[in-house]
Formats: sequence, C-alpha cells, structure tokens
Amino acid sequence: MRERFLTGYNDFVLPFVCGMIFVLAYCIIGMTRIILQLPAQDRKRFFISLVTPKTFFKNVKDIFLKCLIHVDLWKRNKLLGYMHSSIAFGWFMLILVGHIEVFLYTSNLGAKALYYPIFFRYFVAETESTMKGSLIFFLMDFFLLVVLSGIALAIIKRVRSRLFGMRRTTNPSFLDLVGLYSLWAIFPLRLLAESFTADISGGSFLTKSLNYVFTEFLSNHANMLPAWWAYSCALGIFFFVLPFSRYMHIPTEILLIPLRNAGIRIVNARKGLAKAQVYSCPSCGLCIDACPMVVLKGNIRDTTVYLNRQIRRNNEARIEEISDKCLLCGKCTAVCPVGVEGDKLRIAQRSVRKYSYSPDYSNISAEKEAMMCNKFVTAPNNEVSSADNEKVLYFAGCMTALTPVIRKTTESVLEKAGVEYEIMDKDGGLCCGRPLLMAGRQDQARQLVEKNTEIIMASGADTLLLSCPICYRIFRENYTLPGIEVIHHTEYFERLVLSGRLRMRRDNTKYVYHDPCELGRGCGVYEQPRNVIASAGVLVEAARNRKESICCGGSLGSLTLGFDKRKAMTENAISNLMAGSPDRIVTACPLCMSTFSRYSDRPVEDIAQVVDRTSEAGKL
Amino acid sequence: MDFGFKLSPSSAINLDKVDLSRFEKLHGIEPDIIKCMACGSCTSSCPANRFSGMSLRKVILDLQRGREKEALGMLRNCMLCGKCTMVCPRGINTRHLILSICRIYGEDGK
Amino acid sequence: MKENIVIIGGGIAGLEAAAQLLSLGYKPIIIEKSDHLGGHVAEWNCLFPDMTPARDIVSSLAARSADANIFLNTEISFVNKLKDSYNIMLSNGISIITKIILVTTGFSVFDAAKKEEYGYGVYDQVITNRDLEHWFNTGEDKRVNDCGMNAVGFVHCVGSRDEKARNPQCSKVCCITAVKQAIELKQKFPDAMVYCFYMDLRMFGKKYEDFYISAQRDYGVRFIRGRVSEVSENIDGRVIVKAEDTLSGKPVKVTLDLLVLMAGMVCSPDSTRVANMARLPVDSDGFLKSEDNVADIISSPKEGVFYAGACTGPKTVPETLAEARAAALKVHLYIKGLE
Amino acid sequence: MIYQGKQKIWADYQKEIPDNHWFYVRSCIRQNFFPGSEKMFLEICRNVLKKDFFETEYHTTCGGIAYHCDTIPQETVMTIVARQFALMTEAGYENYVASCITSFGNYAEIIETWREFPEVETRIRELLWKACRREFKIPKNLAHASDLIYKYRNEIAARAKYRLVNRYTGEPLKVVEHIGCHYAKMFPSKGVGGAEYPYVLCGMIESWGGNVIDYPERRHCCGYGFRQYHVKANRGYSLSNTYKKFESMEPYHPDFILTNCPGCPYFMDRWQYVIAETEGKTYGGNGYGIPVLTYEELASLVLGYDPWDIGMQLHQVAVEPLLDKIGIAYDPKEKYKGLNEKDLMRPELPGVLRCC
Repeated sequence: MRERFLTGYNDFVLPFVCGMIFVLAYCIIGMTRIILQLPAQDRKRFFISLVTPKTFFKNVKDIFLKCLIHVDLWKRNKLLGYMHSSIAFGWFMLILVGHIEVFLYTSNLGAKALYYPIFFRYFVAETESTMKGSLIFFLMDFFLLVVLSGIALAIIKRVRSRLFGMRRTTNPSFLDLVGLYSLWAIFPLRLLAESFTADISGGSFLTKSLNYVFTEFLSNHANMLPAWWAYSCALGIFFFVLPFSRYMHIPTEILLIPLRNAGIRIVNARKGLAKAQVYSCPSCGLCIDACPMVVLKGNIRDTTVYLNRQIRRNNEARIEEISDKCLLCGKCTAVCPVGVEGDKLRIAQRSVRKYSYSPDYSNISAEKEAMMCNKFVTAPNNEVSSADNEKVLYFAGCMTALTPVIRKTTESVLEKAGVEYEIMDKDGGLCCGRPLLMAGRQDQARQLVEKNTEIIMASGADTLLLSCPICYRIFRENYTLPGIEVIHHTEYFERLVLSGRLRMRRDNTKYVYHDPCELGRGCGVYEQPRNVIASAGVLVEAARNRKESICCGGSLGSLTLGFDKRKAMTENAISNLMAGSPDRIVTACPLCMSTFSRYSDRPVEDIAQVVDRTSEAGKL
Repeated sequence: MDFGFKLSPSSAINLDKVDLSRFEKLHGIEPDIIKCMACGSCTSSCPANRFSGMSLRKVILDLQRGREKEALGMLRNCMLCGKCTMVCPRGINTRHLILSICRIYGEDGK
Repeated sequence: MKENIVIIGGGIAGLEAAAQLLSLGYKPIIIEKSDHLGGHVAEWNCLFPDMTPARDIVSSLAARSADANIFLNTEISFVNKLKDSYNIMLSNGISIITKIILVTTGFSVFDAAKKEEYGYGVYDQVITNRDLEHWFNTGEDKRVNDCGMNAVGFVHCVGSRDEKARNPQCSKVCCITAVKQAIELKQKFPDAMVYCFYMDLRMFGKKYEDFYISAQRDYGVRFIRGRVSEVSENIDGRVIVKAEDTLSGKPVKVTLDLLVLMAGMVCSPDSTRVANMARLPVDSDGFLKSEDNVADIISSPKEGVFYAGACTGPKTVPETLAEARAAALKVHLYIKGLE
Repeated sequence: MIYQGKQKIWADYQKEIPDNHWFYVRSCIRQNFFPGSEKMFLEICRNVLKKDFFETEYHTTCGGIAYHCDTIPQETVMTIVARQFALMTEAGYENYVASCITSFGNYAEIIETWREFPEVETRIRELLWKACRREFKIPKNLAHASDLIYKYRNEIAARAKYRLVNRYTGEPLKVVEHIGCHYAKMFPSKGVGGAEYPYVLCGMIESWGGNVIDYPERRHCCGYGFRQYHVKANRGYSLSNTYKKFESMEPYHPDFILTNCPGCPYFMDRWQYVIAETEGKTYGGNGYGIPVLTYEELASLVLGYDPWDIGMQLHQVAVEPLLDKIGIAYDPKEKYKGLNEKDLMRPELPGVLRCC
C-alpha cells in the first residue's frame, strides 16, 4: 500500500466535502430543532428511552431492519424490497467497508478522514494480491454491484412500476428529480472512476475487468481525473439537494424510529414528531395505492405523500384541502414503510384551524342524562343469566340511531344471553366525541369525553358495550373509565359464544366480513368478528382485508368529500368484498352498513343481525 | 318620560336591511347551502336538538335572514356527529357547513 | 271519410289533434276565436324543462295541421242538437252539421287584478308571468326596468289554491314556470336577488326537481316559504312585499324592483260558453266535466263530444299533446263505430 | 302608481247610499276623544245640507268593544244590536248610520250572519222579545257616517269656504287617509272602494282640493286593537304599530292625516306625543306633529266653522300650522275658551313635541 500523492489532496474532492459538511450540519441542526420542539415531557421521555437498554436495542434493530433492509417492503413485494435494500444496504456496506479499509491502511488521517474513505482508490495504490486486499477489493466491488443492480431496478421501476406491485407512483418534484438523477449517477460514476484507476490502485472483478476494457480504448490516465470529478460532483449535488428533496427521509428516519419507540405522539401540527414524520416520508407512493379516494383520479394529489410535500413547502391552502378531504381510514398509516401517520398528521392540521365560534356543552347536565340510564334490566331468560352479574351499559351511538336494526338485534342477543343491560342513549344521548376529534376540535371533544365519563361512571355499569367502532375507538383511546370494561359488540358476541351463553346454528350461507377502519386498523380487532361469523356460516375473505381493508367511503373522517364524490369509493370497496362471491356482506359498523347497502346488490348486515338470526340461548 | 310601556322592537325581518356579507362569504365556501329545501330531516335526527334546540334547517334559514345570534345559539351544542349529513336528501355536506359557519361567524368574526 | 269533425279551439291541443286526424285521412275543421293559432303557448317564450322555444312547437304544429279547414277570428254563435248530430253556427255565417265535436277550448289565465292586495294594474312594478313571457319575447314592457334590477320577487299560486279567488285547485305548472322564469331573469340580471314566495313547491314532472336544484345551486334563487299577503308601493316607486317566512315563523318584508305574479289557470269563459251551448256539464273545479276523471278524461258525457287539453283542468304542454293524440284516436274509433 | 287601476277597483266597489232619512247612532268613545265631531256631523247634515237625521237618547253601545275583547258572547252582542234596530224601526226609519267604525263592522257582520243563518236571527228575535218586548226590522241600508260625508262631499265642496290647498305654495295639501280596520277589511263590498283601496276618505280629499298620498303601511292598523291597548302590558305593542305607520309615512311629509274611526285619530294623535317623549322623534315640520283630523272636523273646517268651536283644541298635536297653511282664520286667544266663554285652562305643554 502506498500513498500516490504527497499532498493526499486533489481539488475534485471539494464538491463532495462541501456537500458532506452542508448536509451534516443541516441534519444536526434539524435534529436538534425537532428535539427542542418536543414538549418538555416528551423530550425527557425520549432521552430516557435512548439510554434504556430495551428501547436502545429496539432502536438499533429497527433502524437496521427498516432503514437498511426495508423488511416492510420485502413483505409487500420482493422485487421492491430488494431494490430498496440493495441500494440502502449496499451503499451502507460500501461506506462501512470503505472506512474499515481506510482505517486499516492509513494512519494520522487528519482532515483527509473526510474524503479518504470515499476517494480512497484515487489517493492510494493498493494491491489485491494480499488476502486482506483481495477480500476488501472483492467486497467493495460486490457491494457496488449490489447497489448498481438496485439502481438498475430503480430505473426500470420509473417506467414499469407495476412489476414492483405499485399501480401508481409519486410524481416527483423538480428537486426530487435532481436528487434522483444524481443518486443514479453516483454509482455508475464511481464504477467508472474506480475502473480507470484499477490498474494503478487495484480493483476486483468489476473494476479490474472494466479497466481492461478501458485501456483498450482510453489508455491515457489523464482521463481518470474527469471521472473522479464527476463522481465527486454527483455526490456533492446529491448532498446539497438532499435536505430539499425526498432523500431527507434517509437521515430523518433514523431520528423518527427512536422517537416512535419512545412512545411519543403528535402534539403540534408542524413541529416535533409531526415534522420528523413529514421529513421521513420517502415519497415512495405506497400510500397512493392504499388510499380509497384514489379511485377518483382527481384525488391522487390528496394522498399522504403529497400532504407531506405540501407541509414541507408550507402551502397552507393545499394543506387544508388535503387534510380536510381525507376519510381518515388509516390505511396509508398501515402501509407506510417509514411509519408516517397520515391520519393523525391530518387531524393535527385540522386542529390548528381558527374558529371564531366554538360549541360548548357546559349547559348539558350529565346528572340528568345519567338518571336516564341507570335502571339495568335483567333479561327474562334467567336460565342463562350471568353468574357474575355484570351490568352492561349499551351505548348504541348516534349513527346506530339511523340503523335501528343494529340496536334491536343487539338487544335481542343480549336478552337471549341473559345479560343484565341498560341502554345509555335511549333518547339520543351525547355524541362520543370522536367526530369532533376527527374534525380537529379537540377541546370540544374533550368536553364531551368528560360529560360521557360522568354519565357512565354514575350509571353503575361495569361493562360498556359499543356497537359503533367510531365510538369504540375514542372510548378506548381517550376515555379513562376505571373499573369499567370497554368492549365492542363483536368482541362481546365472541365471548358470549365461547362461554356457551349463546348457541350458534351454523349454515352454508357465505359471509364476507368487511373490517371497519376504526375497528380494524383503529383498534386492532380483526379475529373476534371472524370467529363469530365462522360459527354462523362460511366465512370468505375479501381481496384486501384486515389491515388492508378498503374504507366504505362513508367515513365521518372526511370533512369536504361530498355525497356524490363517495359513490365510486363505495363501489370500489364493494367490488373488493366480492372476491369470494359471498351471499351476504357483514360488517360491524353502522356507517359502513348504511353506506354499503346504498349501492350493494346483496344484503348488507351488521354482525349483530347475523348473530341474532343464527343464535339461540345457550346454557352456562 | 316613563309611561310604563315603550316601543317593542319589530319582530319582522326586513330583507332590505339584512347584512348578508358574511352569508355571502359562507355561500362562497359552501355553495350547497342554498340547496336546502327545509325538509327538517337534519333537525329530527339531531342529538343536540334536545339541548340547544339545534336545527340546521333553521340555522341555514336564520343566517339568510340575518338572525345570526339565534343561529349561533342553536349551534352551541352541535356535536358534529354527522347524522344530519347522513339523512340530508339533498346531499349537503352539513358537517363542513357547520365548521365553516363556526369559522365565519361568532364573536371574533365580527 | 266525409264525416265532419269540428275542433273548437286552435291551441296546441286543437292543432295536434287536427294533425293526427289529418294523418288518419280526415279533414277536420278548426274554429279559432283569435287571429292566430297556438293559443297561450304561442305567447310563451321558452318551455320547461328543456327551454324549447315555444315558437318552434307552435310552428311545427301549425305546419302539420295546415291542411285542415281553419277558421280564424271566428266564434261559435250557437249549437243546435239535431237527432244524431249537431248544427254549429259560426259568427262568419257558416253553418256546419257534424256528428263529432272536439272541445279544445283550453284555459284562461287568472286575472291577477282580482287579487287586489298584490296591486296588479295599480302598481307600476307588478307584472304577471304572461307579461314576463311577453317581455322575454319582445323586450317591450316599461314596467321591467332593464337597468337597476336589484331584486325580483315571484309570487306563486296567484289565483290558484285560493278559495277567496274561487279557484281551489292547483294550476300545476306555475311552480315550475316560476322556477324557469326565475332562472331566466337571473341569466339576464345575474346580480339581482331573486326570491320565490311559495306555499308548496310541486316539482312533479320529468326533470323538474333538477330544474329546482339548479335554480338554487347554480342561480342562487332564494325560496321563501310563505304567501305574500300584501304589496305596497314605496316612495321611490319600488314595491314592498310582505309575507310570512313560515319556516322561521317571522314576518318578512323586502323591497323589490319587479314583482311577478304567477297567475294560475282557470277555465276559459269560452269553454263555459261552449259547454252551455252544447249542454255539457261543468265539474266542481269550474272546468269541463269528463266521463271519468281517471279512465276516460277525453270523453264528455255527451255522444260525439270529446275533450282534449286544458278545458278539463290545468295541464302541461306534453300532457295536452298526449291528450290531443288520444282524442284523435278516440274520434277515429268513434267514426269507425258509426260506420 | 297607475291611477286608472285604482279607479277600476273603486268602480267595482260602489255601494248604495240613500240621500236622506237616516237613523243616527253615536259612538261610545268618540264624544270623549273629539266631542266636536259627532256634533258637527249632525250640524252639517241637518242644518247645512238640510237632511233628515234622527237621533235618540235611548240607544246604547253596540257591544263591539266587548265583543272584540271576547268578554261577551255573540248572542249578547246580537241582542244589543237587535235592540238598536228596534229603536230605528220604532222611530220609523230604514236607513241606519253609525258614527263608529267598529259598530259599523259589527252591524255589517251581524246582518250578514243573519242572512247566512236565518235561524240565528229567529233566536235573537226571541231573545230581544223576552228581554224588552221589542221587535225590529233589519235596516234596508247600513252606512257609516263617513259614507254620508263622502256622499255629500260635492255638496260640501260647493259650499266650502276653504280648499285643501297650501296657500303659501298653491300646491294641494298632501293628505294621508287612514281607514278604520273594521270599515271594509271584513266585508270589502260594504265599504266605498273596497278593502284594499278604500275610496271613502280619498273621495272627500279629492273633492275638497287635497292630494292623497299612498305610503307602504297605508293598510296597517293604527295600533288601538282593543286587546292591545286596554291591557297595559300590551300597550307598547299598540304604540309600536302607530310608530310603524309614522315611520312609513314620514318620507312623504304629509300635511295632515284624515281618519274615519273613533280610535285611530285619538291614538295617532296621542301616540305622537308618547313617541316624542320616549324616542325624541316628531314627524311634522319644525318639531310639530302631524295633525290628525276626523272627517267631520275636516268638513267643518272646509265649510268655515271656527276651529275652536269644533273642538280642535282637544288635539294633542297642534293644528295651528295646518290652519295657517289652509288659511283658516282663528284667534289663538280664544283657543282655550269654552263655548260658554268659560276659561278651559291651559294644558301642560309636552317636553319634546312642539305645541302652540
């Protein structure tokens, strides 16, 4: 090993060095700002999590698996996974092996440490004849090949994204394109530059072979310098563009993972975690295909990836438009490989809206309301009466009032099972607060939560039964009801069936179960309803189900989508359910039910109807 | 001089004098507002009706008649639950309408 | 085919029936009191819901029925019942013996001046739906002020559904006509505020509801549910309209530059006169009485006398045309039966 | 305004008013409000126009106010009216003229009811017979006293000393006419000119040289509305109605208001004072109010009677500016001197409304 130049310096390193310094400084400042923007409590929690061994290892593992290997993408599509991990992991290994190489062979680097690992082959002549040398040469060439294969796939993906399981991809912004092309250019240029130098500095199967080809045509070594310049420039351009392009996700995600592992939630619409999420967005466009609104082409630009872009640009008008239109089904969050929470991010945007008039519920007497729901009725069927005498308070919810069959059949099931129950909203009741929360009116939602809490606590119930997933979610997430179990009727029915208090008659009816957004993605309830339905008939699955279930289009989440705009979404969701050609569509949400029944060609039922029809009183 | 009685304010709505500038602003954002045909479905399904007499039909009408105070009084207990959106035969996006009213009208909006 | 068929009235019902009868090989006689064919429709500008020019309808009808014997400016002096036919004496001295009379005498527009509180004929800025159509056609009406049209009102049900006007029935077409005219005025004066004062909106026909929604959404016509109770004139000559806004339960008052009264349909005096001469019964609503109001609206209780169009009650143009065609067929079958 | 349109309507509402031989009944309240009016009516009809007007001291109220206040049932009011008719029948008259608008409306309503439901009339005849052994005939002609002055308007104009012309400008005086609600709103055909555009006062004004002005709230009630004024809690509502009328007529600057009802002139006169005191607003020129005259007062003034002899000093709103405009001679010193030369004493002057 020998230094080729005494100075160990050439001007061509400048673009790279400047870019590197710039991007490092930018990232450090940015990271500090994000951390400072966190509320004091969250910041403390974050720092503690960094030094807690459990979260520390989780962080390392997550960063490795997510940022380098992209496991989520592997799960989705092998080719897509390979493309991403080959570039990320390959590059990472190039950097890592490059550094190892530098530290192995040179001492007292000084300022050279900045660029030596990158341009080692130019400054240092090596021989591949030693074992050590040949291994490193081989590794470097190998990982370069890996990256190059990734780049090749990336180029193919630009043209044929369907091969990668993506119907639509993001329309890149100008700087994204600059970043993209410079990234694409980096590795071929590196190959070129190193190949030129391979006969002097040494190389392996890739660079050396290319060098032989080059010497046939371009024997003059003076040609090598422009190649190194080009390589350095590509790197420099990439680094300069990085903070302003989607590639900012590379450094930001490393911050986002520990933040998320620390259990921090979005508080401010634009600062702290929200900012980390926005900058973590790689613009991959997976959320575009996921979005139920995209059946209408006009809505493509209202998906999460574009929200992130507009937030980065501070385009307030578009931010408002995008965040108000969303159905808040949460599917983009579910599919996002970096963990951008599209729904919560939007709610946060909605919550900063200025209103000159605000509702206020202080005039509503919780006491009076509670008086109306504290007379628990024991079902006439005493044979199966519960031994533990649980008192079930059934909150049907606003939407259920428009689909009274759900309430009626739920009551009927409760009676069959001999449950002692009382209805909380016989005469309307209060809203659970979730619609207000989704509209970003958090103070108002909080007031309703407090009122309802008072009512429920005063009722003397020990179980709160809900048939509306919208209510269920807020009751689980935002209510504190000590001593009271909050349960959705799908879960409760499963319990009744398992405990034998209900006996199901199974027949050959084919049911497909639609996962309501708020129940599935929102609360993680997937299996219980399926178990119940499977005991009533034949359960078939939709093309996309569970976490990837498609919103019915009726969601309260969207503030601006008009009735006429939702039809296509509902029809798309129905066609998704038709994959197993079911006889009946079953759901567990009053809103999904009324939305589907509007356009469906076959019966749409709530799970309560199915259970009521196919069950009889069991024995304990 | 106190006679023990005085002029009672007119209860009539004088459309010539009603200031509709805020309504026009609202109409700009919510063009569907005047599609309302006053069927009253929203009112009959409204859970807030019991508390503040909320009736979106009346709110829409009152805003057109310049009776803003009355309209906001009714809106006081609106819980944005969306039942009115579900039942509206004219497909008016009532929730967004209510949010827009809250943005345009009210104390600070004056 | 030498049977005489007398069609009384040269409105669209008469013309359509004549055209059909001509195509069946008859040569009907049309007796028209005025100097033009097409009746009320000829005075109209555009017809809902497709804004078809009324002129086109009338001229095509007139062209198709041109081969009939048409007597313009002719009234019926008397009708004598003979053994199995009628002797009809015309004002021009001609006498016709016929076994078949088709009454297509139509309706009259309610005289809006009878609703004194609206001030038609007293206030400068009060016109009727017919005046407005006339203005659409000719642009001539000094009551319509081309510049400075800030607010216009339409009063629905003028002389319809009104016991006081002795016209308890609904005139059927005024609601949609008001919506149509409101849209047309809004097109001419986009900045004007247009109010429709209605009791009920009866949008029963094909595409009427679309028309109504469009009037609200696209043209911003404001509908106020309440009947105008009185109209006064302001010091500047504009009219002040008072009504109850029944939906807010408040009296409402507004100053308008033009008030259009949607005068309804009443049985035309000519129908009544023909009915008297031919001894045809009159129904409780003042229109001619059919054999059966459900199954056989085009037959009169008298042998050989048939009805078509608005002489038996308010009707829209398509309904009238359909009835005229049905009546022509009925006449044809009746003649076949005679032979 | 299309004047011909109005004329067409007036032509439709002409009622038959016999020229002579009338049985006259007074109003309960007018003699207290403007006592000169009824006196002048008889004076003009009997002494100026030489007509036969019979009056009896035995007649009572028609029961109208009580009836409209829901304090007596319809049978009672009908029996009272039947007794009045009996007095007329006994006196040998067939034409019945009432001084009060509400009475006029009341009589018209009862006669119409009897026409529609003859069994009611039979029953009332029985009740009257049981009560006071009287029998009656339904009057052949029913008129309000203003109908007669309307009928005689041209004769009065022929004898007139003054015309309703502003003597400074030569312009006709601008006159607002106000018709009592019960005159024709219930039975348009019973009033001269119908209910929408009554002609009874317009006719007088036109024939005596004035100009009628039409203002938006022309039809509106003066605000008396028995149940409103008589209950003190509702009195503000009564006042508000008058206020609405004045606000509406204000831009036209009327010279005076002519009325034909007992309550209207009184309330439109007195409420101007209350409005001035509470709202600080006056409607005439220079802080004066708009004088409100009864048709008899106007007829007397036109005929040249001394304003103080016909009771003009009893008006709250000073009439002097009007008298000056017409050019009627009067002696300010005589204003508060009674007919018997006795001093009537001066009223306290209001704070806002300017009075002489």
